[in-house]
Parts: sequence; C-alpha cells; structure tokens
Amino acid sequence: MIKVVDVHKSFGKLHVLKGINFNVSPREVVCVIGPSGSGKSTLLRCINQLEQVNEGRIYIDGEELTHPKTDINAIRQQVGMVFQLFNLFPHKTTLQNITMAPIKIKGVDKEQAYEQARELLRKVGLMDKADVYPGNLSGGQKQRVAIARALAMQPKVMLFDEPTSALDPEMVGEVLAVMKDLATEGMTMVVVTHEMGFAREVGDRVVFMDEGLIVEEGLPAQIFDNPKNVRTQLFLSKVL
Amino acid sequence: MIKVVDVHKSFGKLHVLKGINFNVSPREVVCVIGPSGSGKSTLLRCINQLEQVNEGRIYIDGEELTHPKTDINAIRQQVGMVFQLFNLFPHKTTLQNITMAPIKIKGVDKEQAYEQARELLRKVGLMDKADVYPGNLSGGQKQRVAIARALAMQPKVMLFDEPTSALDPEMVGEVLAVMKDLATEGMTMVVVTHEMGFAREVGDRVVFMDEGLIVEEGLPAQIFDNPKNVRTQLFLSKVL
Amino acid sequence: MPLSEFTFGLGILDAIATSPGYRVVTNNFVYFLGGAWYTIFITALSIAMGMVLGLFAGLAKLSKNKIIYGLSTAYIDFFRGTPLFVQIFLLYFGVLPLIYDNDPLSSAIIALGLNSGAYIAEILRAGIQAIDKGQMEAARSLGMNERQAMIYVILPQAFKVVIPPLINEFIALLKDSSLVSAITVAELMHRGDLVFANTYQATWVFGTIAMMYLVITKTIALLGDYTERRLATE
Amino acid sequence: MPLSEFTFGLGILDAIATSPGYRVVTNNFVYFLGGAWYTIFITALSIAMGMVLGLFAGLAKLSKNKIIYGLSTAYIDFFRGTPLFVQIFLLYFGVLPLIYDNDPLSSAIIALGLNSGAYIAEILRAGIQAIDKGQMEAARSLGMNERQAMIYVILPQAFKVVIPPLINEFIALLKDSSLVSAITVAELMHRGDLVFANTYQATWVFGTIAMMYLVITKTIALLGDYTERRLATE
Amino acid sequence: GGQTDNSEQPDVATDVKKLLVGTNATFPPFEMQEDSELTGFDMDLIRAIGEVQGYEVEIQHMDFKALVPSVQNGKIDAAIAGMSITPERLESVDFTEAYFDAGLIVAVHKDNQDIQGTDDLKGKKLAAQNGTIGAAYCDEVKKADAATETRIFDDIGLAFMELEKGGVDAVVNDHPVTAYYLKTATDTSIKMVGDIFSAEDQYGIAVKKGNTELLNALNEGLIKIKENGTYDEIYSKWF
Ligand SMILES: Nc1ncnc2c1ncn2[C@@H]1O[C@H](COP(=O)(O)OP(=O)(O)OP(=O)(O)O)[C@@H](O)[C@H]1O
Ligand SMILES: Nc1ncnc2c1ncn2[C@@H]1O[C@H](COP(=O)(O)OP(=O)(O)OP(=O)(O)O)[C@@H](O)[C@H]1O
Ligand SMILES: [Mg+2]
Ligand SMILES: [Mg+2]
Repeated sequence: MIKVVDVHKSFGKLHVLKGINFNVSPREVVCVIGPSGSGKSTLLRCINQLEQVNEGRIYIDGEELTHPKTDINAIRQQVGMVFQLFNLFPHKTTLQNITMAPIKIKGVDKEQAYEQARELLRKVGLMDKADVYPGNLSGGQKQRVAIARALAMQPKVMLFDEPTSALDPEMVGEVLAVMKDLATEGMTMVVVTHEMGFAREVGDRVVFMDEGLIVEEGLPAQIFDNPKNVRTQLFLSKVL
Repeated sequence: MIKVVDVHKSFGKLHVLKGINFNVSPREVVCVIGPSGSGKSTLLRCINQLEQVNEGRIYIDGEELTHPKTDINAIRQQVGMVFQLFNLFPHKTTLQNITMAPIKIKGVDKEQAYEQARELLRKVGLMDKADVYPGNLSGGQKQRVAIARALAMQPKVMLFDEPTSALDPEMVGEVLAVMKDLATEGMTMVVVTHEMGFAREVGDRVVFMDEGLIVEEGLPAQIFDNPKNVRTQLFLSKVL
Repeated sequence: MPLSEFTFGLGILDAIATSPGYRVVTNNFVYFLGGAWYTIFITALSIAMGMVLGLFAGLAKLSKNKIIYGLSTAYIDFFRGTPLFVQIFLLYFGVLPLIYDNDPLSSAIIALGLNSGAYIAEILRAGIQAIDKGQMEAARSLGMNERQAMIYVILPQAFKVVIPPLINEFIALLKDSSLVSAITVAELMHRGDLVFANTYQATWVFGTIAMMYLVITKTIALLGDYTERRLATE
Repeated sequence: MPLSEFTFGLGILDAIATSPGYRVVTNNFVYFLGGAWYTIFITALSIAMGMVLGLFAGLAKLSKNKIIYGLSTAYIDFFRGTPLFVQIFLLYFGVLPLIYDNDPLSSAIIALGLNSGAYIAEILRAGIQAIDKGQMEAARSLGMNERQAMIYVILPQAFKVVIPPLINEFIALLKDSSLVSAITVAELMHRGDLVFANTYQATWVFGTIAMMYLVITKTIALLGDYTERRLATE
Repeated sequence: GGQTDNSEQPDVATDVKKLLVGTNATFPPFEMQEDSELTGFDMDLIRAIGEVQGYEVEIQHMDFKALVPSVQNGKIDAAIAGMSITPERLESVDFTEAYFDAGLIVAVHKDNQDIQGTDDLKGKKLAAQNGTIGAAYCDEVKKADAATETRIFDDIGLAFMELEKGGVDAVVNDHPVTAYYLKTATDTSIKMVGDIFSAEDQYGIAVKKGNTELLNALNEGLIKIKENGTYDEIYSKWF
C-alpha cells in the first residue's frame, strides 16, 4: 500500500531523514514512535508530499509520488491526514468542514455530500455538532471532526500526526476510540503517537525512529516488552 | 496560609463556583483535580484575584483579598501563578522575563536581579538559555522559565494551573521535577493537574471538584485508591 | 423669562435663516447631494478595482517567482509612494490617451483604483500571512491545489482579519477621491469649490461638505463593524 | 555603426539638457529640496504628535468608562471622517486663534497630528486587541498594575504587530501633508504647484516632485522593514 | 496681523504700518513666483499702493480657498489675486474700486476652424478656471444651450493642458492670462480667436467686510498711483 524507499530529506544543512525504508500493507496499522526531532512528522509529511524528498522514492498503491509527472493533488485525495493541531477551517461549520473537499474537488452533489457527512458525524459521535463552528468545540471534538473531514474524501490510507497530544487527558479517550473503530473496519493507518497503550492495543506493528533513521521495528509486544536497541530502551523508560 | 470561605462566582447566568470552602496550610501542597468545566481554573483565578468573587471571602496570610480596600497588586506579588500556556513575554529574553517584575515593581537593583535570576535558572536547569527568546524554547523549557519568573518575586504561595497539560509527554517530566524540588523546599502550592502520578507522589492533599463544588478531599492514597464519592470514582476511572 | 429666551432663540434661528451663507447652502443642497452621490459612485468603483488589483498584487508579492514579485513590488512602491495628484495627472494626460479616448470620470476611477490597489495589496498580504500555515497544509492534504486552497480556505479567513485596515483604506480613498476634482470630475469637494469660488462663503459651504463626508464615512465604518460581526464564528 | 549610435545617444542627452523643462527643474532643484525638507519636518512632528494622541485615543476606546469611550469615538469619527483640508481650515482660522496667536506652520502640524492621531488610534487599538489576553494576566499576576502591564508588556508587543499599517499611515500622512500648502506652508508639493503655474512644465515639474516623494516614502518603508526585523525575536 | 487704526496721513511714509496681503501666485502675469520671489502685475500694484500710503507691504502666498477666510479672520489685511468683483462675493467681503478691466477671450486649438468667437461656443465643450468670470460666462452659455459642456479647473494651467490634449474645444479666460500663456508656453498649439469681451470682468482688492478704514486707504492709494503715473508704468511693464 505504502512503500518508502531510501528516502532522504534535509532542511538546509539539517539532515532530517537519513535513508528511510518502510512498507505498509493494506489494512495494516503502523504506529511510529520516537523522541522529539527524530523526523516522525517529516516522514508523514513526505508521504503526503507536504514536503518534497531530496532522495529516494515513495509509492502509494503502486504509483510513485516522487515522480515529477504524478498528479499530487489526485493522490492526496487518497491519503487522509490528521494533524496534531486539528487545523479545522474556523470560518466553516462542522458540516461545511467535512463537505468542502468532496463538493469542491470531487464535485460530489451537495445533498449527497451532506448525507455522507452526517453519516461520518454519527460515526465519530458528533451528530449534534453539525452546525457548530470549530471555535465552539472542545479539543477532542475538534480532532474527531478533523478525522471525519479526512474520511469524507474516502481515502485509502490515513496518516495521523500525534492526534491526541494537544488534548486534555479526558478527551484523549474519545479520539482513540474513533481511531480504534477505523482500524477495526480495516483502514490502512500510519499513526505517529505517544499513546503507548493505543500502540500496544491497536498497532499491528511499531516503528521506532531516532535521528532520522528507523532504529527498530516489530510487533508492539516485542518492542515494548523486549526492546533490543539501547536507544529504544532509553526512550521507553522515559515515556512509559 | 490561604483561606477560602464560601466563595461563589458566576459568569453572567452561569454559576461556576457554588460555595467553595478550602484551606491551605503553610508548606502544604494541595492538588486540585476534577472534570473539565468544574471550576478549577476559576478557583485559582479567584485566589489570585484575576477574577472577582461574587460572594464569600478569600484570605492570604490573614489579609482579606476580597476586601475592597486591599491593595491587590501588593498581594499578587506574594502569590506566584503559572499558567497552562506559560504566557511568557515573547519580546523579552529569558533573563528579562524573570527580572522584569523585580526590577520594575519591587525596584530591585538590576545587577542583583540578574544575579538572582541566574540562580533561579540554575535551579530549573536552564543556565544556558538566559539570553534566548521564548519563541526559541521548547514547551518544557518555557514552562520552567514561567516558574522561575513567578519565583523571582519570592512569593509565599505558588498557584499552578495545569502546568504540564500543554506539553509533549517527554517534556512533562522536566517540569514536574522542578515542581517536586519546590515542594521539597517547603513552598506552599496549589496545583490543578491531570498528572495523577504527581498528585499521588507530591501532594499532601488532593481536592476533587465537580460542578463548582468540592466533592471530596483527602490524602492522595485515600482519594485515588478508595474514592468514596460516585462522581470521583467515575472521573478517576476515565483518567487513570 | 422663558418667553423672552424663547423669542431670543427664535431670533438666532431667524438670523441664521436669513444669513447669506445659509441661503447659499440651501440653494445648493441638492447640487451638493448630487456631488456626494458622484463621490460614492467613484469610490465604490475604485474600491472594486482596487480590491481586484490589490488581491493580485498582494498574492504576487508572496510569490517565489522573482519577476512576479519584482513587478508587484514596483507597482506598490510607485502607487503608494508618489502623490495621488501626480498619478491622476500622469494617467489622464499621459498614459490613458494612448489607450483610448479618455474622459475625466473613467480616468479618475482608473487612477483611484490603481492607487488604492497598492495599499490594499499590502493589507491583504499582511492578512494572508496572518493565517496559520496549518490551514494551507490541511487544505492541500485534502487534495486541493494551491488556487483552490487560496479561494476556499485562506482568503475568506484573511478577509475577516483585515476588515479594520480595509475600512481605514476605504475611508481614506473616499476622501482622496476629492483630488480628481483637479481634472474637473464633479464630485462633492469639486462642487464645494465651485460654490465657494462664486460666493466666498467658506464656513457654510465647507462645513456642509464636511458633514456630508462625515455621514458617508460613518456609514462605511458601521458597515465594516456589521460585516465583522456577521463573520464572527465564536 | 557604433559611433553614430553613440553620437545619437549624446544627441538625446543634449536635447534633454537644453529642453526648457529640464532647465526649469535644474533651476528649481534646490528650491524643491528645501520643500522636501519642509515636508519631512512637518510629517515627522505630526507623526510624533499623532502617535501620542493615537495612543491615548486608542486606549480610551478600549476603556469601559462610557464618557472616555464616547470622547475618543467622537474624536476618531470626526478626524477620520471629514476632509483634512476642512480640519486645517477649522483649526487655523477657527479654533487655534482662540488659544494662541497661531502661525501657519504650527497650525499645520497640529492639524496633521490631530488627523493622523485618529487613524493611528484605530491601528493601535487593533494591535492591542491582537495581543493575547494571557499576557495581561501574566503581568497582573506578577503584581503589575494595569498601567505597568500596558507599558512594559502589552504596548511593546502591540507596537511590533502594527508596524506595517503604521508605515502605511506614515506614508499617507507624508502625502497628505501637501494639503497644508493651503495655509501657506511651503512644503514640497506646494513648491511644485508654484513652479508649474509659472512655467507650465507639468511633466518635468511634477515628475521631479513625484520622484522626491518616492525616495522619501521608500526610505520610510525600508525603515519600517528594518524595525520589524530588529524587533523579531525568533 | 498689522492693522490700520489712525486716520491716514498721506505722503508721510515715516509712520510705517504693516500691511499683510495674501495672494495665490498661480495666476500669471498677475501673480506668480519667479526665483522664489512673488512677482506680477498685482504684486507691483499693491507694493506701489503701500508705498504711497505708508505701509510696509508683506505678501503671502496661499491657497485660493484660504484667501477669503484669511481676510475674514484677520490673518491678512487684504487679498489681491485677480479677484473679480461680483455681487455675490460682496456678501462676504468688501472690494476696493476696480483696479483692472480684464475682459475675456476665447482660446481654441490651432486647427479649430469652427469657433471664431463667442457666438460659436454653444453646444461645445468649454473649460475655464474656477472662480473667474470666464467660468461664469461658460455657465451662461450652458444655460442658453443645454448641450454645452463646461469643465471648471482649479488651475488654469490644467485647463490649457486639457485644450492642448483635445479634451475640450475652447478655454474662456481673462485675456491677459491667456495671452501670457501663449507667450510663455513652448510648442503650444493654441490660438486666441475673436475679440475681448465682457467688460464687467473687473478685479478688486478684497478686505474684511466693514473695514472701511483700510478700504478707503487702498482706494486713495489707487487713485494716487493712477495720478502719479505709477499705474501706467506697471501696466506697460506687464502688458
Ligand atoms: N520546515 C522546517 N524547516 C527547518 N527545519 C525543520 C522543518 N521541519 C522540521 N524541521 C526540523 O527537522 C527535525 C525533525 O522534525 P520533525 O518535526 O520531523 O520531528 P518529530 O519527530 O515529528 O518531533 P516531535 O515529536 O517534536 O513532533 C527537527 O530538528 C526540526 O527542527
Ligand atoms: N470568562 C468567562 N466567561 C464566561 N464563562 C467562563 C469564563 N471563564 C470560565 N467560564 C466557564 O466557567 C466554567 C468553569 O470554567 P473553568 O475554566 O474554571 O473550568 P476548569 O475546571 O478549569 O476546566 P478545564 O479543566 O477545562 O480547564 C466553564 O463552563 C467555563 O466555560
Ligand atoms: Mg512531530
Ligand atoms: Mg482550567
């Protein structure tokens, strides 16, 4: 589903990704963990082409994103992204946030888009917030709307960048529950997260990154209970 | 040290504090927990007179804050406050953030204020960040500067409003460590927090608030392991 | 003596009503109103043109393309940096005659539009830059191209942010429009000048004109407040 | 034939140098420079006055005291809403003579200062409102009173935010200062008018004047950019 | 400003009083600025009057709009700026006896054969300067034939530019001013047509309403310089 081949990325002189190789199979849930600054967000952003790689190739569903001729916008529609800070459109209601892209880009009929959006809101438990502006939602509600917004484009893959780290502890649960449901339904997901409980419970695989490299990867139980690499051990000791 | 007597506070028609009674002895560390919207922040803000109470009285060190003749600014100098979002002054360096109030309000000599500020920076482990602007600090570093800034006024009491909830999990530890040190040194502290580990380890007493009332209070072990009130039980089940 | 005070008050009113300045104003009131209408008309069209130009120039100034950036900088520097009177003059007598058989009214609107476009460009640029980068990224990640993201996501938000400085600029433009009287466009101030020159009643004539400007600018300010409130989402 | 082209080039230069318009400009260049100096002087003092007034009026407009709020609203509405030349007249002929034996120069500066104060008030108010409420709370919680918090914490940050619209306003003021020529202050545009009236060399005279304005405004804009960069803390 | 208060003591220039005079130096050859000096017919005239009446004359240039309020508020004692005497204006200020009979002239583009004089102005595009009798005349023509278009400029220089550009068919203006323009402007494509007309175009010096003392003094001075030949000297210097 996703194939990342030998990807390098620098910001100016700062070499952030130093040769990442990484595969995600369909319906797989991969959790990415690692210390701050290790390049987790940058990796996700490269997969979604919000950043251009300096070297290497990235494929989604067999299509090479990094090829100059590829229509990035078409592929982005297949890849949903959920940001740490939600990034909802503040000038649009919940329903409008969710339906904007289907209507304006895919040309979906308005009524149909609204129908689908209400369905999604039911799924994330926010039926009653359809006509509310983001400014009046709590953090957990915002993040659930952001997920619904990404899902409305019916993506094949969902990327999550620390979707709960800006939330109060009480609200984390709401969002994780929605993500769990998605995983159960068979969505392919890459999740950068500090929620080790979630990674352990839902993740099919855990990837540990440090200083621009994938240092260790494996089954959650294996990584959490029996990390082989010293750096993984050190990191887990601080976070768990 | 702090005495809150039958305090009521409303915002318009919204009755937020509904008769709070609450005492803090010198050198005591009280942790306040409770669901979102229960009035925890409002209580702290009333103690610091950032909000005016509608009814009831608040004393600090025997002086009645809520008396119209009291010089609030003088008392605020005795009460340090640390905010969830740090609220550092972005146009001033770390050192200037810390020394501004002592120099401008207390009239402390510049050199002496700098000397004291460097001492405080050593204490919070940020000696090397003296001349950095807040924009270039990490969240954990910002919060530690905010603590140092409050301490520079040599307050008798420190109020913390969810000082770690805006931080990445890795940075939480830094801030809690500084707070632990403070407690050990005998600072009187009121801490609104979601960090149950901290409350259990450092708190002398835990206060559980819900819907504008103090529902239950007691030793941390007692509250966490053996909550009597149903609402406390429910809340702890969600958070722990 | 309330009665005598009353008659005294009447006396003042009488004195005003029969003063030559008062007569000049009443005789010309409809004429002034026509000028006010002209002023509003010119300003509205100039604003429309300035908004379009300002939008493109503001976006161009954010472009990474050196040529586009350079062109918009030159445009903004020139039209913000030289006196409006000179611009009117240059366009009316110099540039526009090369393009079409230009009349004062259309030339005035073009000059004011070009001028306000330069100020509006800077205002809109600041507004666009004030919008969080995350908004563009969220829009792009949904599959919008840059143009779609601008139109549907960034500009509506930027517009809301810049309403107060835009209102400042619209008011300034309304008053600057009086400079087109140099090429005899019969707007409000021009009519004031004409009536004054014939009667020398400065206080009455320009006092009336000032009140008319005040009413129009206050209306613009209130419309701005209203729009701001309508766009509020919290 | 490079040589003939060269002499052709010289020919053009020659034609320019002997054209009557060119001579008008060279004859009056120092005179214009003097006007430019006057313009800069008037603008600088007016800005200083406008900043002080604008600061107080902007703060007053944020006041909860109805009277203070009402006074500052009236001030802003009037000076933003009526034509500058009317304000100049009103002050020069009507108000200031009641206070002191007023001369044109000081009256001009007072009029421009009052006028720009109204615009600056709105700009500063927007800037102060843009500063996060948490800043005031942090300052108050350290024991500062409201005045101290304003001076040490809020205003320095607000000032940084409003540099671009302030620069817009300074540039507008520089050009509006030409209106004080109505009461005999011999600033730049005024000198241009006088020379033009006597020589009819519109292109040369106003072209030169425009270039001088352009140089001054560009300098102001660059100073603004520099200040903005100097105040950057990230 | 200085003010005349004592009864005049003609021919005695020892008791020097100040006379502050305002003008608008954009109206050659009556008032203009050359090498930072105010010159022109009006300037010489008022200085001559000052001399015979024992005034130290100081002239200030200002916006035309500011002249009348300045007189009314005592910022200046008198205004001399080619101001035509009309009944309407007499409601606001007092004028001295006329010191100049301007008379109007029509100016057209060189190639224009249509307009030979005042009779051909109806239905044409006319330009004039604001506040002049020429402007009033254009309005009369327009009243007689609604198809006429009038364009009133603040600055006569711009009116001439408009005529050169072809934006109007004719400029109706005080003869001396138009004549001066044709003499000064290089490469002009304008000519005067027809005869000088409208003798009621007479210039006066404006003083504050009710200031008869100064009015009398100026009128007296005017008579004196006409009698002693100074007026004719000045006239022949400029025309
Ligand atoms: N646009 C950029 N320009 C320059 N440097 C950048 C940029 N984006 C990221 N970096 C740098 O690249 C490095 C990796 O950043 P990245 O955001 O990928 O880390 P991360 O693993 O997501 O960390 P965190 O857990 O803090 O989000 C960091 O040192 C960061 O400062
Ligand atoms: N300035 C205000 N105006 C109106 N309502 C307010 C204001 N501040 C707080 N409230 C309301 O008062 C209630 C209590 O707020 P408070 O911030 O004290 O809760 P809290 O316990 O601190 O919650 P959290 O854990 O989310 O911070 C909430 O319903 C909130 O919406
Ligand atoms: Mg990241
Ligand atoms: Mg709170």
